[in-house]
Amino acid sequence: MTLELNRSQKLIQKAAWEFARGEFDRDDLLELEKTGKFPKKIWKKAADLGFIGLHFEEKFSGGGLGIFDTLLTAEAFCRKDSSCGMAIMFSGFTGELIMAAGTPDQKKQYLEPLALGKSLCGGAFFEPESGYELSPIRTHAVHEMGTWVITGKKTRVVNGAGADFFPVLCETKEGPGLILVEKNAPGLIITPMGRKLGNTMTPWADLEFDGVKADSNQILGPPGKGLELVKDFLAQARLINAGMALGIAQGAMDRTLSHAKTREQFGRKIATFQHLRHKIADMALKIELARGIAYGAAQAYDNKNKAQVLSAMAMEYACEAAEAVADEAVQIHGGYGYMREGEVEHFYRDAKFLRLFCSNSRLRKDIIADDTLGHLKSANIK
Amino acid sequence: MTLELNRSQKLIQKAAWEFARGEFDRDDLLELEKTGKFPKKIWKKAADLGFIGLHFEEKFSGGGLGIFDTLLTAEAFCRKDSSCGMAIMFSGFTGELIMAAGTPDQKKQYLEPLALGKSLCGGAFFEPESGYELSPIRTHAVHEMGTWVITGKKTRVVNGAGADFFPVLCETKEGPGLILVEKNAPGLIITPMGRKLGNTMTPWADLEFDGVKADSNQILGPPGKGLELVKDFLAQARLINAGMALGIAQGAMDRTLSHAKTREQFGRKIATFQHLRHKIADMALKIELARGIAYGAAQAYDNKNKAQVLSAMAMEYACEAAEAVADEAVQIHGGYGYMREGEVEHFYRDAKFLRLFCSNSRLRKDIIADDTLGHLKSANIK
Amino acid sequence: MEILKFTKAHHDYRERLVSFLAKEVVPLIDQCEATHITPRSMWQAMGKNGFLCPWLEEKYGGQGLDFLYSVIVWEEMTKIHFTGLAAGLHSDVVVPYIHSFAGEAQKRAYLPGCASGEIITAVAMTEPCAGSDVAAMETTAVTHGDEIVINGSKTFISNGINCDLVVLAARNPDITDRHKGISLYLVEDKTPGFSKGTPFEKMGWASQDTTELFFSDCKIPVSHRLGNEGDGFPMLMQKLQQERIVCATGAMFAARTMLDHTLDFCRTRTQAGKALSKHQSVQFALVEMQTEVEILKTFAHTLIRDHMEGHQIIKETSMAKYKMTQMSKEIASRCLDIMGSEAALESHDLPRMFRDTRVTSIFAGTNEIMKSIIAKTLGL
Amino acid sequence: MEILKFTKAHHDYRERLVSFLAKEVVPLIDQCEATHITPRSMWQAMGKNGFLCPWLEEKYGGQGLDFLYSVIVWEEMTKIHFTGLAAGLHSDVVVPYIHSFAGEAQKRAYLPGCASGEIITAVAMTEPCAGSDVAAMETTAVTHGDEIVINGSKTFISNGINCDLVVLAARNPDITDRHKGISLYLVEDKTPGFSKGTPFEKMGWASQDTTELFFSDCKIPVSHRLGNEGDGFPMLMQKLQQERIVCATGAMFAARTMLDHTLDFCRTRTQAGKALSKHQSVQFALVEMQTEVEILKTFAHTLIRDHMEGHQIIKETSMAKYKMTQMSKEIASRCLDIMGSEAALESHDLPRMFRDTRVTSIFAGTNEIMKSIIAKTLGL
Repeated sequence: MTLELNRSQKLIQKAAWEFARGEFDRDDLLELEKTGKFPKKIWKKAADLGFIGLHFEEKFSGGGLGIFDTLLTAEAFCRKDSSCGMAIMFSGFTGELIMAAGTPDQKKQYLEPLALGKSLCGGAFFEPESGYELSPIRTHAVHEMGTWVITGKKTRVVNGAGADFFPVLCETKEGPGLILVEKNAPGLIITPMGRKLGNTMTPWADLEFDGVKADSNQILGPPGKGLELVKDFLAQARLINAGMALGIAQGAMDRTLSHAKTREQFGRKIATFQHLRHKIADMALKIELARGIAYGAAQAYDNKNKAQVLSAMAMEYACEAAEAVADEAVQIHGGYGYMREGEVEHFYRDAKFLRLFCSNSRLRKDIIADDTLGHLKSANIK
Repeated sequence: MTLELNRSQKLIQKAAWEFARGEFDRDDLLELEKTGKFPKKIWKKAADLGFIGLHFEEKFSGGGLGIFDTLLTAEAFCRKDSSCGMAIMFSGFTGELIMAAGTPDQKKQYLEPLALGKSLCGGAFFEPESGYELSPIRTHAVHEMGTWVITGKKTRVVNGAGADFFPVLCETKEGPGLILVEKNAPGLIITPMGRKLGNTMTPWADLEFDGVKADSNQILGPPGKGLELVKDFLAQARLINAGMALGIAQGAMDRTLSHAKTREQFGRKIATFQHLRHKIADMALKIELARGIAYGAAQAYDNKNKAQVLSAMAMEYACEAAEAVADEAVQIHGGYGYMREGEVEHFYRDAKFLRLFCSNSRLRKDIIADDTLGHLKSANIK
Repeated sequence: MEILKFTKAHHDYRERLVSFLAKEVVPLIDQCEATHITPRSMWQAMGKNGFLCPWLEEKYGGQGLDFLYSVIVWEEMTKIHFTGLAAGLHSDVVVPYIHSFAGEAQKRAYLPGCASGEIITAVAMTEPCAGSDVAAMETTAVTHGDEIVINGSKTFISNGINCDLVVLAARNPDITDRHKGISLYLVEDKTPGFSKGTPFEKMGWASQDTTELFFSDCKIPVSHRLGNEGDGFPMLMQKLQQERIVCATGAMFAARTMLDHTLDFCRTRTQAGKALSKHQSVQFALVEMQTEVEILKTFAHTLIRDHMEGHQIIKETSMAKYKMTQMSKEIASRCLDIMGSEAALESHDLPRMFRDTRVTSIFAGTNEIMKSIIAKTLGL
Repeated sequence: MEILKFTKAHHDYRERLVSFLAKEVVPLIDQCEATHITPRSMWQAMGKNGFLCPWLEEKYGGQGLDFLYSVIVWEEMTKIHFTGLAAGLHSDVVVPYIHSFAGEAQKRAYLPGCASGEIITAVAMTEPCAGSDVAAMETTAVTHGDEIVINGSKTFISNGINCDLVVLAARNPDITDRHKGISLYLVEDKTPGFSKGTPFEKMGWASQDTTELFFSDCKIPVSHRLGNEGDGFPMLMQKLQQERIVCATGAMFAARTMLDHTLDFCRTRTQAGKALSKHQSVQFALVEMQTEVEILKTFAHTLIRDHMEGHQIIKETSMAKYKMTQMSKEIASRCLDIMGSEAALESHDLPRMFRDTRVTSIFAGTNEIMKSIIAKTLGL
């Protein structure tokens, strides 16, 4: 490894791996993946042991550690099972937002239950037909007599169908704001989005706000700061995504090594074929590179380097590596790799899906190019 | 950057960059590159300032620092000019071997002049028709009456046409050994190899040993250990090669950024075209990844992790990145990029050549695969 | 850049197929995907309408049409991305074994049903330990007088549940040579000792009833051997050319279908106030993919032309198989990258196509096997 | 996989060319590479032997042969990788401007010399600030009575030192429209006010006399305008199709030549006791490259066929230009990776081919321009 972990990080890594090895039952998870169910039992247990929100504030039942520690946990969980790992790690999704902008009361009410595995949060940031552009925001919130009244639509809401509350990005008089809306707020219609190519254990939803009301104090941070808050949050999410990608790659690699060393064709172990060995070398190199940039980016973030470019790079490359490694894993497994029971097929789907999570290559490259070249005007052709 | 340098490393980096900026004259170097001449003046000055052999022992005029510091110097020099940077850095080539196995007398006689810029050394390891395989060794050394008598041929001897002495890998009765041979030893025929695709300022040569004699005490390390010594040395060389590659990539990038921000086509700066911006993003990401693995591998080496796999990975990826970045640099420069005066064209050739230096992808992937899969027998098809 | 000459008759046939599929097939696909089985009635409807084995002579119940009609069927089946109704496999991979190698009595007995869809076919080569290494198969066929007794199992068999007739490869255990002991046999469904597994759960091809086949003292008459005893391996190798052309061309059609879908998506979705298709990086990605498809289409059509003319094209077929299936996989991935997670919902078309196409570089000879074959043809 | 029909006459022509090149051209290449100039006598020898403008009608001093003869010349010139004697550029890029657009008097004056090699031609479009953006050119042509006065400069002009006749694009400064003000002119060497620079030092094409051209109150007769005033831009665009086919096909031939060289190398060098070509990873790399070449060869031949038949193939030509030049560059790099640093000595063939091929994705429209054109043809 090119970046050495410190003692505490090594302990976390080991604990997360042991938890996953002990609690992630292969056959149960294949069934959950197939049916698209959230791994509730494992989630509860992970929260009990403190694996959810390792980087949340200790005061609110978080671990008080860094994003790096959460990334290591994501890696270990996804290595054991990509789908379950993703679902468990997304159970803390948006906690960073509440940490960054929440009042103590809000943190007590919303952050703590996340860390304790008592609720899920659905980030309602994106709108139909806008891809992953955050603006323009067509969902409006009007302040009327001490109450926010929200009208509009959100889509691709992570955890949407299982969440207890939603930070909703709304246009307000003061600019973009984030308002916390409870799942049973009148006028809120939650429609599950159905099965996805990957990350099947996390239930996404479409939300419709038909004059939904929220108390004045449900605003998260100052109105007008909503966009910046979400952007910062997404940068952190990308680091955790990079950890997931790393785990997916490593998990696919583990299975491939064990397959290659046991499977025989043409009278010899397939691991003795030079072409296959070089594929394995390519995979190992990709994983090493992904780990280097993911760990480095997380460390930089925890060291107060909040530049978005490293997290965009880390997610971009780790996802690229995960997809390539999982793809080769399927290929090397042959027909068995295409079967559900071969496991690597869902690693492959999860890798592909993760690459599209809350951004895409185009958007991440825009971030990197802006950082490298400066923000020149009119980056598109006439 | 994903791996933070310490204060001393930052100082070295800065000093090397300032030296290159001050001493590397663009037009002089274009001429030297064209005519294939070693940059003697710059070499002398670099040695005077201590840039040659930063990681050699202080006792013998080295810098007493690590490979990492030499890698940083290679990066800075090659960033300013790939061809000159490579030639200067190769002027310390094989010093590592003498450090590892030399007696104090040998170090005084051979290592110190290298560090002082008073001599060049030509590593005579490879033989005609064997590619970069180190064995079988067809050059034989026989011990007769207190003298080694050497017969055989070596090729692709780095610095060969300008070197004052050569560590020669020979088969002896005790197994592979390294014998130090002076350039004017009777029976030694040195034939310059002519112009190469890249690294044109380093003069390579073919050597023929027709009963060349060397004193008993000219053996470097114990007979029988030659192969291991050369392998260890090449692992270190790969780290320095990775630094060169990094510098080539960064130098090509520097020129591309400045071109893209000034060149106009279709009425606008070309840096505003999205396609070009995304190319720049890809280049920036590749450089970041290369830097991560190169720095990480050098740090690991200096921290006594002598596993060959990281240095193989670092060279493999950094060279891949350098070639890709230099290629895009040529493309983005358009017709000018193809002209000698555009500079990037020799960065591109140097990147390609470096990738073939003392190994190739196949060999490096073998090292990585062996480390990942274990050394299984019969890695080739029947 | 026209290579193949499609006539008005071809065009009319295609039109009929397209409207048949839209009306009678497409509405049922989701159900087939969910249940991992495709109703026999759909096969029969395909047969009744002349979309199975169009090349088969009229005397065997076919229409005696040229090979391009088969190509039309693959192309249109690919456009609706429905793997359960594996017409290409049945019509152009399995039935040709019977047509080429069976005795006249067997041909008269089976071929009309193959064309009508009453008889669904499968070919059984692969075994758990004999994947790329086909000749490692362990299923045995032992002759006792007029009977052949089969023991062993096969896996990853497409049409495995629906099949009425299996072309089975098995070995004579008395012959030690890996290749010379293999023969091909016809085994009917319901033959005692022959049983089927349950459909595999797979990444894709969910409507395809892929399964295992088991043979336990399964007895068939000697007349059910195809061709001469011991000729099985060369027969397989001979027929693999057409099978690989089916796979390669299908993968190319799949790539084009995915790309067409993506072009439509990019023209209608906006980002930052303009159509995705107006963003330069999206345009270039689409252009690169379109170029791949166009170039490989030309190669596929040339390959089909040469195949129809009876040329020896093992090298080119292997190149096509590896390159087109790889392209298809890559295009699936890139299309999703461009469209983003909205298109990764299973309610869209792309996820199924992404999942379906991934197997094409594995089956009918992995791409690594293709490369080994090409290396041989190059004399390496 | 034959697309183009080469007859015995074609074959004989190729044979004659091959032996001519081996005897009269190849021995001189190294000298030309070193001096950055190719002797005019070599052009004349080419012409005398019928290897320039084979397509030109006999009445203009040509042979009236079909386009395949030109293709044969590109292919054989590529095999000896000699860029100085840019026969494709002269015969199939520049001379066609004169043939298509010049008045009969000019045609009679110049074309026989073009075929005999007495007149070497060049086309001058690019300027320092007008590369991909051709229409941004600033060289002016102003009509004064019977004369046209030219001022400005051109750069990166192939055959720039040797050229006797230049097809020059220049703009009427009175017309503001970027495209409508451009016309094409014929400028003879030695015309007062016309001067040439020195050969550029380039990565490759070292034997090619690429240089700048300068025009300072250079006066030519009005009759030296090609076609109508203001039609220059569409004329350039029309002729670019064939230019790009020359480039694309040449790049494909170059790739094949490099690969053939590498195959030979790998068959004769050993590593770890066996031929490099017996190492699986080498085999697969060779196979992958051979597959690329084979597929693009089919595309190139189909493109040439359609071009000969007069089809509109802007999209396919742009695809070919970008894809084949990219492949050629990649194959150059991969071949070196396989062979290692021994093959990177300039005494071997690969370094020159590696250096030469790198420009093909830049000139005659960069690959980025190609992608933009394709995007337009796709309606994006």
